[in-house]
Amino acid sequence: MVDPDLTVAIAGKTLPNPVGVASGTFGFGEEYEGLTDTASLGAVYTKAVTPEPRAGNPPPRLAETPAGMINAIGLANPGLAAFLSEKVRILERLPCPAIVNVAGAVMADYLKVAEAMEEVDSVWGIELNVSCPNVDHGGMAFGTDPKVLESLTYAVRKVYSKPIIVKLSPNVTDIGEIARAAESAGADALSCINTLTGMKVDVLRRQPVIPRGTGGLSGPAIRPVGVAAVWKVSKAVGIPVIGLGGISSAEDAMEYLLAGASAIQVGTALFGEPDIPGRILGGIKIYMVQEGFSRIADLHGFF
Amino acid sequence: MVDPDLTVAIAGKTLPNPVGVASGTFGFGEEYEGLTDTASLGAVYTKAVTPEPRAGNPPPRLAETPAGMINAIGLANPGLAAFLSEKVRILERLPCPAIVNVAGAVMADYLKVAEAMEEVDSVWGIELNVSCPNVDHGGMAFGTDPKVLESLTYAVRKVYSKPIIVKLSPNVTDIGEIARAAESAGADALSCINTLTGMKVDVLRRQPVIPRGTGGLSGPAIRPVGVAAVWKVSKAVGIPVIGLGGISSAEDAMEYLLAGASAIQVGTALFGEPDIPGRILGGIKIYMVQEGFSRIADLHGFF
Amino acid sequence: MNSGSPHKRGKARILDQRIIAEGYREMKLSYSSDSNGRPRVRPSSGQFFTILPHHYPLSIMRRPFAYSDSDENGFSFIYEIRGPATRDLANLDDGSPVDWIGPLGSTFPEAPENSRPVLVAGGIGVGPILYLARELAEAGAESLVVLGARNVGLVPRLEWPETAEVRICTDDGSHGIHGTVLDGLSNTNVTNAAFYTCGPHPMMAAVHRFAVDTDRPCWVSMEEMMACGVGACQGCAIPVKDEDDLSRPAYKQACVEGPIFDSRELIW
Amino acid sequence: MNSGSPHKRGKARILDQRIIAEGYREMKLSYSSDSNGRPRVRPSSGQFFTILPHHYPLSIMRRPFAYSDSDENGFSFIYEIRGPATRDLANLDDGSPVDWIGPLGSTFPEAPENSRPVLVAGGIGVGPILYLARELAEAGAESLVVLGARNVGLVPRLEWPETAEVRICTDDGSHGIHGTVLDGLSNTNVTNAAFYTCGPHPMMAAVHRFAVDTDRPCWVSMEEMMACGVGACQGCAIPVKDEDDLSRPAYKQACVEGPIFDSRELIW
Ligand SMILES: Cc1cc2nc3c(=O)[nH]c(=O)nc-3n(C[C@H](O)[C@H](O)[C@H](O)COP(=O)(O)OP(=O)(O)OC[C@H]3O[C@@H](n4cnc5c(N)ncnc54)[C@H](O)[C@@H]3O)c2cc1C
Ligand SMILES: Cc1cc2nc3c(=O)[nH]c(=O)nc-3n(C[C@H](O)[C@H](O)[C@H](O)COP(=O)(O)OP(=O)(O)OC[C@H]3O[C@@H](n4cnc5c(N)ncnc54)[C@H](O)[C@@H]3O)c2cc1C
Ligand SMILES: Cc1cc2nc3c(=O)[nH]c(=O)nc-3n(C[C@H](O)[C@H](O)[C@H](O)COP(=O)(O)O)c2cc1C
Ligand SMILES: Cc1cc2nc3c(=O)[nH]c(=O)nc-3n(C[C@H](O)[C@H](O)[C@H](O)COP(=O)(O)O)c2cc1C
Ligand code: FES
Ligand code: FES
Repeated sequence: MVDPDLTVAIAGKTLPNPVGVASGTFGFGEEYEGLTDTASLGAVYTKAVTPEPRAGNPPPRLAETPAGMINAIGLANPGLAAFLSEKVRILERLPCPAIVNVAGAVMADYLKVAEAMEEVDSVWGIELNVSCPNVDHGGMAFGTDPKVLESLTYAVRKVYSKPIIVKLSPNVTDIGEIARAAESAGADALSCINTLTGMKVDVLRRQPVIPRGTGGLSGPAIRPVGVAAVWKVSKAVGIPVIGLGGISSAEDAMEYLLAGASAIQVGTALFGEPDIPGRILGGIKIYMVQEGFSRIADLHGFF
Repeated sequence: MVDPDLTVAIAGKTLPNPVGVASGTFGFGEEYEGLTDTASLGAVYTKAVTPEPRAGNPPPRLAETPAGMINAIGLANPGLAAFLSEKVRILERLPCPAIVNVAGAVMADYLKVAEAMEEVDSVWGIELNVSCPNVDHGGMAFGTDPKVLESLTYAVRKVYSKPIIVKLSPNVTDIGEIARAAESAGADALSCINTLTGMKVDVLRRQPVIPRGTGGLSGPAIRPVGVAAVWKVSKAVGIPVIGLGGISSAEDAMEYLLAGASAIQVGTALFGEPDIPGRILGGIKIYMVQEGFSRIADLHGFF
Repeated sequence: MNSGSPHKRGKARILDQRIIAEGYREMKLSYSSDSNGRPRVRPSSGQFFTILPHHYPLSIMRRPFAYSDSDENGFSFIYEIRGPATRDLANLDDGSPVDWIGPLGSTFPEAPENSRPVLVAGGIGVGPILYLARELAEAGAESLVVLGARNVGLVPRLEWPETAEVRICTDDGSHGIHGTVLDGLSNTNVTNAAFYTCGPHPMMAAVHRFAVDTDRPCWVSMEEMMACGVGACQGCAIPVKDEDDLSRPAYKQACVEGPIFDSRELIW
Repeated sequence: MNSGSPHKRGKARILDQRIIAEGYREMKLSYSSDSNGRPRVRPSSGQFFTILPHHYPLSIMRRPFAYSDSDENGFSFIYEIRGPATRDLANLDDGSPVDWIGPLGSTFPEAPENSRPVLVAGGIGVGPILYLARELAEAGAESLVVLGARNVGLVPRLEWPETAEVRICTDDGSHGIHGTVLDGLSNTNVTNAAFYTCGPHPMMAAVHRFAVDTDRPCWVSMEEMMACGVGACQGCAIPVKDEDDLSRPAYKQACVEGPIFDSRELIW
């Protein structure tokens, strides 16, 4: 039995395997040292980078919900300058591809970060976060209006030559329309989904747990929404789709791959089991061997 | 200590208490006989009624997901004629208000059912299901386009004089906009949320569990999405909002009431614990007494 | 609370459970002594109950199981360990409480006069068939029981009533008759048989066709995903023939119109 | 896997747990014998570990607890039963496995020379304070321990080292000094005190103010909701003073920059 080919092709480049770790849940790649093996990862998607440093939202930033959690980090990050001076070094040492999650309040923000990334060899590609529901100017408008997204993607395309992944929000009426807009403007791949808008109320304090009211819901609870979104998006576009949302086992990952994803990301599940990506990859391999698949790309198209 | 006033006012009529049972999960009011006490319910929202009988979707229609489930019933119901000849008798005997959930493929369907309901004394009001994601013509377009919803609500308003509740879908970019459209066209109240679009894949069969692909996700998993939606909608409109989605305890119900709901509905949680509505009502009462509230309407407006 | 309805919800305690085949267990439960812990009517064979999964609400749906026995003190069932709820069941200590709703659904109908009940079971279908054999024995009726299993390890070790003739068939011939339940039925005079079957869908379909070919009545116990178990959610649709209009699908509810159906009603 | 990092994940078994006050328990765990079941470095006082909730993934977030003791064979902690994860802990049998990640976070710093450690604890803060008192005793240092509780039922029954002078204060006067921990500090010469405090936020704020007023150093152990516990998620923000720009908020991460902070760094 030949080992299955686990590589994933995006815009002429390849990821070594389909199991990446999601933006915002894996820092800049070194925080889980000793707890997970970055050499087994398909990619590290970094925490969002904005041009200026951001302190983030006031606490509490986290709340637990049934089989899920709400976060409102607020794109806390050291900013582009500190990223270049401090974080790039970490990415260089990573034994797997590093994809930088790019965010901003206005188009110029995205362009500024993307331009800077063009110069950084250790960055495999970028992921445009146009779907963060947790800041007032977190790019959410970019992710909900196809025309706005199209012009953003188009502008970034002009300044960035390596793979551009556009990360889609599930909080829209027609995710296929948004996906087509990103594709037509030159995106190389789409990742979906970002978090759902959610709220938890502290009934004794009579206030939302998260000071700003709503936050982003992630975890197993949202998996069916993510799988449905990936299915719709993969039918709407021709470029690869990277699935995420609530993946915590190889079976969950297989749901996404069969629904149309070419790769996946693990987010919230890392908090519980930091070494889960390696075990998910192992499970995918076993599935492929047992079911007779030799390439990841052969896993979709059944429905 | 005076007992708190639990009544809920909608369009000049009152519901005896805020805890209803959600459409599609409580049949036509008699199925749970012996398992739950309908006399303690604030309202029974019936399964959707369409003009013609509907057989519904092929099985499997149900799938379990983390802290939730997917259904694709497909509006299976006996149709208007059988409703009038067989089900109205059951509603007449109910010791609580009966609200008929109305669905259809085109506007004329809604009007036909609404007109018929106008004549039925035992029907307290109607709930327009403009948000069912599980049939190809299940009113979803009515629930995602504010203009279409406005004209539908307006047309129903002309033929129906008792309370009209419009049930909103969470699968939209801006639920506040949809809510305002329904209000401006004369809706007396809004209920939210209906199910989220979700998919589960059978990884060994390599097919979606639900033959038509996607279905509606309900249960505790979606509660944060429902609470956020109710909060947004109650800020967007002046009419009462009825909250639902994942309520399975008094604390869950309180989250909705504090977030802006004037009443709530229990759906999926009935399947596990058919007598949970009475216990939720008991818990709300205790909260009100302990925290010094005398009226349900005083529970919201804190944030 | 209206108590015109036969079903109710209660708690029972696990008296004991034992392994009866690889991955299969028989669990005995006893009602609590107060009337609230007991069903309103005694369950009959073919009927089922639902339990609240131990991991509720991570597992949100109740799980249906057919009775394999029942008396005034409690009831039994046979289950296969398949997923979260049954794994939890297998790990519960004796004495643990189980939240049940029952009895639910239709019962196996009586066999037509002068006919001989032929009971055919496989896999998780053995529980209700065992109960039916017991009821028949109580009523003084003889029966033929044909059990199918893939191999000897999956043959359930159970005590069948003396009035039942039990034939065991294994796909690999490791026990009893080498072959399927249909092989178990060959060399049988079926001119007065009344078939009752519960088990994997292909097995029931084969028994149905055999009954049609031999012009004998056949009742089957259908499984479908259930949410409410009481007819409220329309989740448990079983495709049936619509006498009025054969062009469109018609469905019956497995939970209240079944789980026991006349096999000729169904679309196979 | 790189093992430059001090923290790792392992399984430990519950050796034993006992009730030390109303709703409070002390749990002792032992590492499994293989090196994989042990931490890389011995945890110090102030540090914490996280456990995977028994009901994972219904409860999706790991739960942090401070060490109350630790040696090469295992560790202990003191916990209050509050919600799903701690309720599950209380119901676990001895011998049950617990999935831990540790040691995490910063440690209580050494007291400046010639100062006398004054340890102030309330509620769930007693665990790390007990550990610190033990470490100080091991190092041959004396300490003053001031414990606050609402009433006698909540006063933890624990064995403190002999070198620690323990004062107990209850809000209702049902045990020890009538009053708060600040009352417990009156009549104390604090000219050479070094304060260490862990407990409810208002209590720590009061100790901080007392330390500022008396111009003595003060370290506090901060609690914030944590998801990753290792600095990756930015979830555990603690508002701190930004020296450069006091107009905008600045935050530190409780999990890696804390949980122990110099109280003067924080916004109270
Ligand atoms: C009327 C009826 C009688 C049954 N009698 C028995 C019996 O006597 N012994 C026995 O072992 N099993 C019986 N089953 C099947 C039993 O319900 C499932 O084995 C059980 O629900 C599995 O739950 P799980 O969490 O262990 O596994 P899961 O992994 O959750 O499910 C495994 C399979 O069990 C079935 N199942 C799961 N949930 C439900 C549900 N809510 N409703 C219906 N089916 C479900 C599905 O086929 C599913 O694929 C019966 C089912 C029905 C409908
Ligand atoms: C650094 C640190 C050290 C701690 N040390 C102790 C200790 O020694 N003993 C002790 O009893 N408790 C300690 N706690 C608090 C402990 O984490 C909570 O009591 C526990 O998580 C409650 O979980 P639950 O499921 O029982 O209750 P829940 O109902 O889930 O939560 C109750 C409260 O516990 C806190 N909490 C819950 N989850 C988390 C989380 N993931 N991160 C942080 N806080 C959370 C919140 O304040 C929450 O309101 C510590 C917390 C931190 C941050
Ligand atoms: C704590 C936290 C922080 C996140 N930060 C970011 C971010 O900076 N950029 C981004 O695109 N997505 C961010 N996300 C979203 C995740 O990348 C992912 O899309 C989402 O959590 C769904 O996947 P999951 O259910 O596997 O976590 C964050 C999620 C969490 C839980
Ligand atoms: C089995 C099932 C059938 C449903 N049928 C209907 C329906 O006919 N009309 C409708 O408006 N909503 C229907 N719903 C949606 C529920 O009324 C409710 O909006 C949703 O399930 C969220 O609430 P919950 O999480 O409490 O179940 C159905 C839900 C379920 C689970
Ligand atoms: S399970 Fe709900 S109708 Fe049968
Ligand atoms: S808990 Fe994740 S950064 Fe502290």
